[in-house]
This record gives sequence, structure tokens and C-alpha cells, in this order.
Amino acid sequence: METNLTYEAAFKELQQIAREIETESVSVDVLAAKVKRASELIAFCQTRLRATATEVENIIQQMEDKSL
Amino acid sequence: METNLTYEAAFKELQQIAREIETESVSVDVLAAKVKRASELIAFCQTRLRATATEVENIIQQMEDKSL
Amino acid sequence: METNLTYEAAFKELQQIAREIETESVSVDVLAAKVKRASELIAFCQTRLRATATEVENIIQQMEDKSL
Amino acid sequence: METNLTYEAAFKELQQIAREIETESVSVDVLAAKVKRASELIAFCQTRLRATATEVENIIQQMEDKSL
Amino acid sequence: METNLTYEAAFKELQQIAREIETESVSVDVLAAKVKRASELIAFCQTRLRATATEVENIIQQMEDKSL
Amino acid sequence: METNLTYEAAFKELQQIAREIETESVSVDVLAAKVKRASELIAFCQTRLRATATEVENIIQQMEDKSL
Amino acid sequence: MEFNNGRLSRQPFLLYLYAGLDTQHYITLSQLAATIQGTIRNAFTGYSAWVVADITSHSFYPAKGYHYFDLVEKDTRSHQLTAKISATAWGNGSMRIREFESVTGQRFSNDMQVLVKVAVEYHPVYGLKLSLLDIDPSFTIGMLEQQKQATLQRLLTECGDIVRKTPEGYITFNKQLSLSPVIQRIAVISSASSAGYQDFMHTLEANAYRYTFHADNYFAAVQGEANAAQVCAQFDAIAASGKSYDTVVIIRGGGAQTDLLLFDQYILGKAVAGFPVPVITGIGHLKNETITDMLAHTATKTPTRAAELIIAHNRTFEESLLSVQKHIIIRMQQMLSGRQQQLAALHAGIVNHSRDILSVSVEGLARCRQMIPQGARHLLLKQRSAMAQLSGQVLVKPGQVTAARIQELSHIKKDIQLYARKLMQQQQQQLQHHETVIKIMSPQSLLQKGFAMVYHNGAIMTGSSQLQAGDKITVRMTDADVHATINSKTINDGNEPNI
Repeated sequence: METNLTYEAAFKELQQIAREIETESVSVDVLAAKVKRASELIAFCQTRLRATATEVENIIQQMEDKSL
Repeated sequence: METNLTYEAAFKELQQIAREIETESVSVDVLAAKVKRASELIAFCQTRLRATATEVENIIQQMEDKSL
Repeated sequence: METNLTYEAAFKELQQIAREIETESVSVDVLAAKVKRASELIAFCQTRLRATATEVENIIQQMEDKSL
Repeated sequence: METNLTYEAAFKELQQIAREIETESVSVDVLAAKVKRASELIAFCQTRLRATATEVENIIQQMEDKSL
Repeated sequence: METNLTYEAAFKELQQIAREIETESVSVDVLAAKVKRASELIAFCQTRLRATATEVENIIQQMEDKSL
Repeated sequence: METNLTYEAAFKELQQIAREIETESVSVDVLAAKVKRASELIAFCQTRLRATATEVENIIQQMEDKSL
Repeated sequence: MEFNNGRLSRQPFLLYLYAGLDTQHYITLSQLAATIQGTIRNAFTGYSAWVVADITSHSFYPAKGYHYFDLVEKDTRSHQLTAKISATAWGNGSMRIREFESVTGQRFSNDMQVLVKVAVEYHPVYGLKLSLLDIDPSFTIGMLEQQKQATLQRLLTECGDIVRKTPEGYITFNKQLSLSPVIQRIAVISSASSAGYQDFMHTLEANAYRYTFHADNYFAAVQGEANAAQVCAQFDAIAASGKSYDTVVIIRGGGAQTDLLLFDQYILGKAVAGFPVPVITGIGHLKNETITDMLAHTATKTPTRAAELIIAHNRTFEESLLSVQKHIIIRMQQMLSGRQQQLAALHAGIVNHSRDILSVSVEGLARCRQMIPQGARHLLLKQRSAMAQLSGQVLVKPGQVTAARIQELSHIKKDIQLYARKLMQQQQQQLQHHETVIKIMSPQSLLQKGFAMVYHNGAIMTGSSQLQAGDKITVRMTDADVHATINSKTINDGNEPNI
């Protein structure tokens, strides 16, 4: 996950996904990927809401490792 | 079945075949071939849909586990 | 019967003959020949139709078996 | 009788003769000849009709036998 | 009597004579000759007519025999 | 009497004389002569007429005999 | 207290001066005081007046509820005192002051201009005093309001770039900033010891949702007008810290609900209105909002409320997150089931229509099968009947033709016979007619009728012109010629009847 992902950006992306699914402009082919991305974004936000500054750093680090 | 067939492409082709058959613009000569192709496409789409549904279910499960 | 005759072409020819006979635009001189041709075309079409129907039904059966 | 006389031609000639006789535009001098010709044409046409009918019936019979 | 006299010509001549006698445009000098000619023409025509009728009857008889 | 006198010519001359006498344009001195000529012509005509009548009757008789 | 003590200590000294001069010609101070007291009492008993004055030298004894203060009047230009009278308030007056403080949200204290109802009292020991009977809160509110409006006007005039007024209220640069979706990094301006700060931090940390916050403290005295500059300095410190805060919170701790003038200060208003991070206030008052509240991004009543607002803000975000999540899940499941249905519908459609095509084809073929033999038979039948008709025509008509000709011939024969005979008869008649005429007109028949012919010189005479008397003539009669000589000649006048 991007290091400089903000709540703002995460929420926007989430809304975008919601909108795409709403208008069914998401093909079945990428649906699972979209939902996965949405779940990651939500998890990111929720974790970050509750994590300490150090923990947030760790989360971001982990996400980056994963995305590699 | 083609390796890089997408659900979307398969569904479109299926709709096209359905439309042709519906408007009776399919001749008896190619009907069996068309129906065969349609059956393959339906099978493909169903597999894809089921896989996506399962995948999505897993993601939802994970999300729910996390949010508990 | 021609090797590369299609059902479509055969049926069209058949309809043409039927129309000619119906409108009495067939002379007695060629009537027997026309009827003979028609009987051949009918035989051809029936064979083709039965084969296609069987094939289509098989595919449909397979599809239904699969979807169960 | 001419060898390559068709039913069609014969019938037309017969119609012509019948019309001439009907309108009494045939002179007595050729009347007998005309009637003779007509009788020949009638015989020809009837033979032809019978032959065609038999042939057609045979074909129809075969068609029906086949479909049983 | 002329050898190549036709019924048609004979009848026409006869009609001519009848008309002349009727309109009294025949002189007494030739009347006997005219009447004589007329009687000959009538005889000719009758012979011819009877012959034709017989011939036609025969043909018709033959046709009817055949068609039985 | 002239040898080649015809009934027609005789009758015309008779008519001429009759007309002259009737219109009284004949003087008495030539009347006798005219009357004489007329009586000769009448005699000629009557002879001729009777001969023709007999002949015509004969022909007619023959015609009827023949048609019987 | 100390001051009063000072005054009291000077009295024995004055007494000593007068006693030394003349004991007969003096009265005791107490006598004088009694006289003054009597005079004042006579003049002012039952008298009270509403007086506008400034307060100085104020002291308050909460235990007794006593207020001691001076009422002063200053020259508006020179600020020199023009009048000063000590005053007290206790009992009813003290109660009125408490009500006043409650209504105005302003502590009764120095440098405040008030409208007070006073009675004049004199005490032999404590001297001339004004006793506060009532205080008009609306006068003070009006005054404060005037000040506040003046400050706001100044802000509008001098800081037009960051403060604007609209029918809905004041719009500031700070107000127009949007809050981060989540508020986590907080700069807190407060006094370190205040209960409000404790409330705020506790509320934040004890939140039910376990949200974490990172609060940096920027302590400053947040009471007393003079401390506005200190608060402003902390705003500068926050800006200079280089940290990106989600919000700046100004809180003022519990205790007295008065003394809000600091927050109506121009410099603080300006600092808040133009601050680049959204400012949330929790100043801890219930009544009039301060200029700071008016110009800050968000104003809350108390520090606890400010913390709750922040938590609720974050919760709103999390809830919208969860709602989007829920929405995505629902829609996606709908979409998948919709796709499943689409697929099923296509499947059914293809199966049905394929069968339709086949059955239509079968029908079409059956129709041809039926039609062609029928049509062929029908065609042959029609040909046969046409043939029969034609041969009928050909068979019947010739007999009719010959019969008609025979008829025709016999007609002509009859005609010829008839007309030949007729012609003969006519000739016969014509001939007879001529014969008759000629017979009648012949000389022989004339003579028989009695006519006679006259000859002269061998010629027939038709007139008398050639005959003379004496001429010999011959008269021919029917049976003989008679010879005669003419005796005379008489010309006929034509009177004879014409025959």
C-alpha cells in the first residue's frame, strides 16, 4: 500500500469502487480484486485510526512489503 | 476455451449468440456449433462467477473476522 | 446430392419449388423432376435437421447436467 | 408426332386450335386436318400427363415410405 | 369441276351467284348457266362437307375409343 | 331475225319501242313498222324465255333429285 | 484591608491636634461625625440614584459575599479622576452582582463600567460610602457588546482578506478550511493546570472506539485580557513547529464561567481567523459566544464537548467507511446474483430459442413436404381438367361447324332456286306487259276502233295543210280503202273535245 495514503485518498478510492460497483461498471473479471482493494483500504483506515504513530509506520511498511 | 478469455468478453459473445438465436438469424447449419459455443461460454462464465463469489466471500469473511 | 449443400440453401430451394408448384408456374414437363428434386431436398433437410436436433439436445442435456 | 414436342408447346397449340375452332375461324378445307392434329396433341398431352402423374405419385410414395 | 377448287372458294362463288340472282342482276341469257354453275358448286360443297364431317367423326370416334 | 341477238338486247329494244309508242312520239307512218318489229322481238323473247325456264327447271329438278 | 487599616491609624493623630488647641471650643469627633451622619441621613434617607461609573480597587470576600470597591469617573480626554467614592455591596447588592455576573458572563471587577443603583451612607468610622443596591446587567452587556462589535468591525475592516460578514454570520479563512476526515494530530492551547485541559485529554483518551490521538500541548494563560498576546504567541509556535496538525483546540479550564474578555480581543480574533489549521474552541461558557468562537472553524461550549466533537468526527468517518463497505458488499452480492440471473436467463433463452428454431424448421419442412405433393397433384388435376375441357371443345365444335355449313348450303340452294324462278316470272310479266302495250297501239287495232287513215299521193296525212279542195285522197278503213275527192276545207277552231 502506498506510504503516503491518506484517509482522504483512501476514502475517495473506496467511494470510487463503491460507485463503480453501483453502476456495475466493474467487470466480473476485476470484481474480486476491487473488493479486495476495498477491504484493504478499510482495514488500513481502521488500523490507522487506532494505531499509535509507531504502529502506523509498521502497517505501512508491511503493506509495502506485500505489494512488492 | 481461450486462455485469456474474460468474463466480460465471454458474456458479450453469449449475448450475441442469444440475440442471433432469438431473432432466428442462425441457420440450422450452424445452430449446433452456436449452441455448443454458448454452452462452453455459459460454463466458463459460471465457473468465473462462482470463483469470484467464493473469493469475495473469503474477503468478506476476513473483513468480518477483523472487525470483530 | 451436392456435397457442399447447406440446409439453408436446400430449404430455400425447397421453398422456391413449393412456391412454383403452388402458383402453378411449373410446367408438366418439369413437374416430375421438380418433385423429385424436392423429395431429395426434403430428405436432405430432414437428415440434417434430425442430426442438428440430436446434437443440440445433447448439448442442452450436458449443460443442464452441469448446472445441476 | 415430333420427337421433341413438350407438353407445354402441345398444350399451347391445342389451345390455339380449340380457339380457332370455337370462333369458327377454321375453314372447312382444313377442319379435318386441324381436328386430326388436335386429337394427336390431346393423345400426346394425356400420355404425358399420365406418365408425369405416375412418376410424381411414385416419388410421393417413396417420400411417404421414407418418412414412416 | 376444277380440281383444286376449295370449299371456301366454292362457297364464296355460290354466295356471289345467289346474290346476283337475288338482286336480278343476272340476265336471262346466262341465268341457266349460272344456275347450272350453282348446282355444281352446291354439289361440290356438299360432297366436301360430308367428307369432312365423316372424317371428323372418325377422328372423334378414334379419340373416344382411345380415351375409353 | 338476227342470228346473234340476245334476250337482253331484244328486251331492251322492245322496251325502247314500248316507251316510244307509249309516249306517242311515233308517227302513224312508222308505227306500223315499230309494231311489226316489236311483235317480232316479243316472239323472240318469249321463245328464249321459255327455253331458259325449261332449262332452269330441269337443273333445279336435278339439284333436288341429287340432294334427295 | 490594609488600606482601611492605614486610614484608621491616622485618626488618633488628628484627635491629638484638636485637643491640644482648645478643649472648650471643640466637640468630639464622634459628635462631629454624628452631626455629619445626621445631616447626610437627613439629606439622603430614602434617596437612591442610578449612577454610571468605573470600578477600581475592587476586592471580594466570597465567604461573606462582600464587595469593596471604588466608583470613579475619569475625564474622557485626560483620564484624570473627576470623582471617586468608595462603595460596598453585600446582602442584596451582592446577590444582584452574582446575578449580573451570571447574566453577562462577566466578572464584576476592576476597569468595568457599570450602571449601579446606589444609596449614600455615612459611617462615623468608615466614612462616606455608597451602598450598591442594584446593578443593571443590560448596560454592561450593551457596553461589552459595543466593544465586541467595534472589535469585529475592526477585524472586518483591517483583515478583510480573512474575515467577511454574510447574512449567515462571519466567514473566515479558518472556517473555510476543511477538516481532515480524521482528526488525530491535535495542538492544544490551554493552561496546563486547568481542569478543562484534563477533561479534554481524558475524554479523548477514554474514547469508546479506542481511537488514538497525538496531542501536543501549547500552554498559555487563558484568563485575563492581557494574556491575549501569549495565546497568539502559541499560535505562532504551532505554525512554526512544522508539524501538520489536523486541528488546533483552544480550551479554557472550568472554574469561573466569567472573564471571557481575552477571547474578544482583536489580536486573538485575527490570529484565529487567519490560522491555516482548523481551530476548534472549547472555551467553557454557556452564554454569548466570544469573537474567537465566532471566527474559529468550530465552536463548542466546553473542552469535553470539543473532545467529543473530535471523537464523533472520527466516528462519522469510520461509520461512512463501514457504510461504504456494507454498500460495496451488498451491491457486489446483488451484482453477482444479477449476473447469475442474467446467465441463467441467457441459458434459458438460448435453449428455448434453439428449440424454437428447430421446431420452426421442422414445421417449415413439414409444410413443404405436405405442400409439394398436394400442389403437384393439384397441378396435374388442373391440367387434366383443362385438357378435358379443351378436348371437349375440339370434339364437339367441328360437328357443329359442319352442320351449320350444311344448313348454310341448303339455304343458299333454296335461295337460288327461289330467285331463279322469280326472275323468270318477272321477265315473263315484263314481256307480256310490253306485248299488251304494243298490241293496243298497233294501227290494226286503231282502225278496228273506227279510226281511219288519210293518204294523199301515197303518204299519210296527219294535218290539213297540204290538202286543198279538189285533191284526191284515199281513206283507209279496217276492211277497205275508200277513194274520195275533197269538196271543201274548214279549219277546225279546236273546240272539239280533246281525247
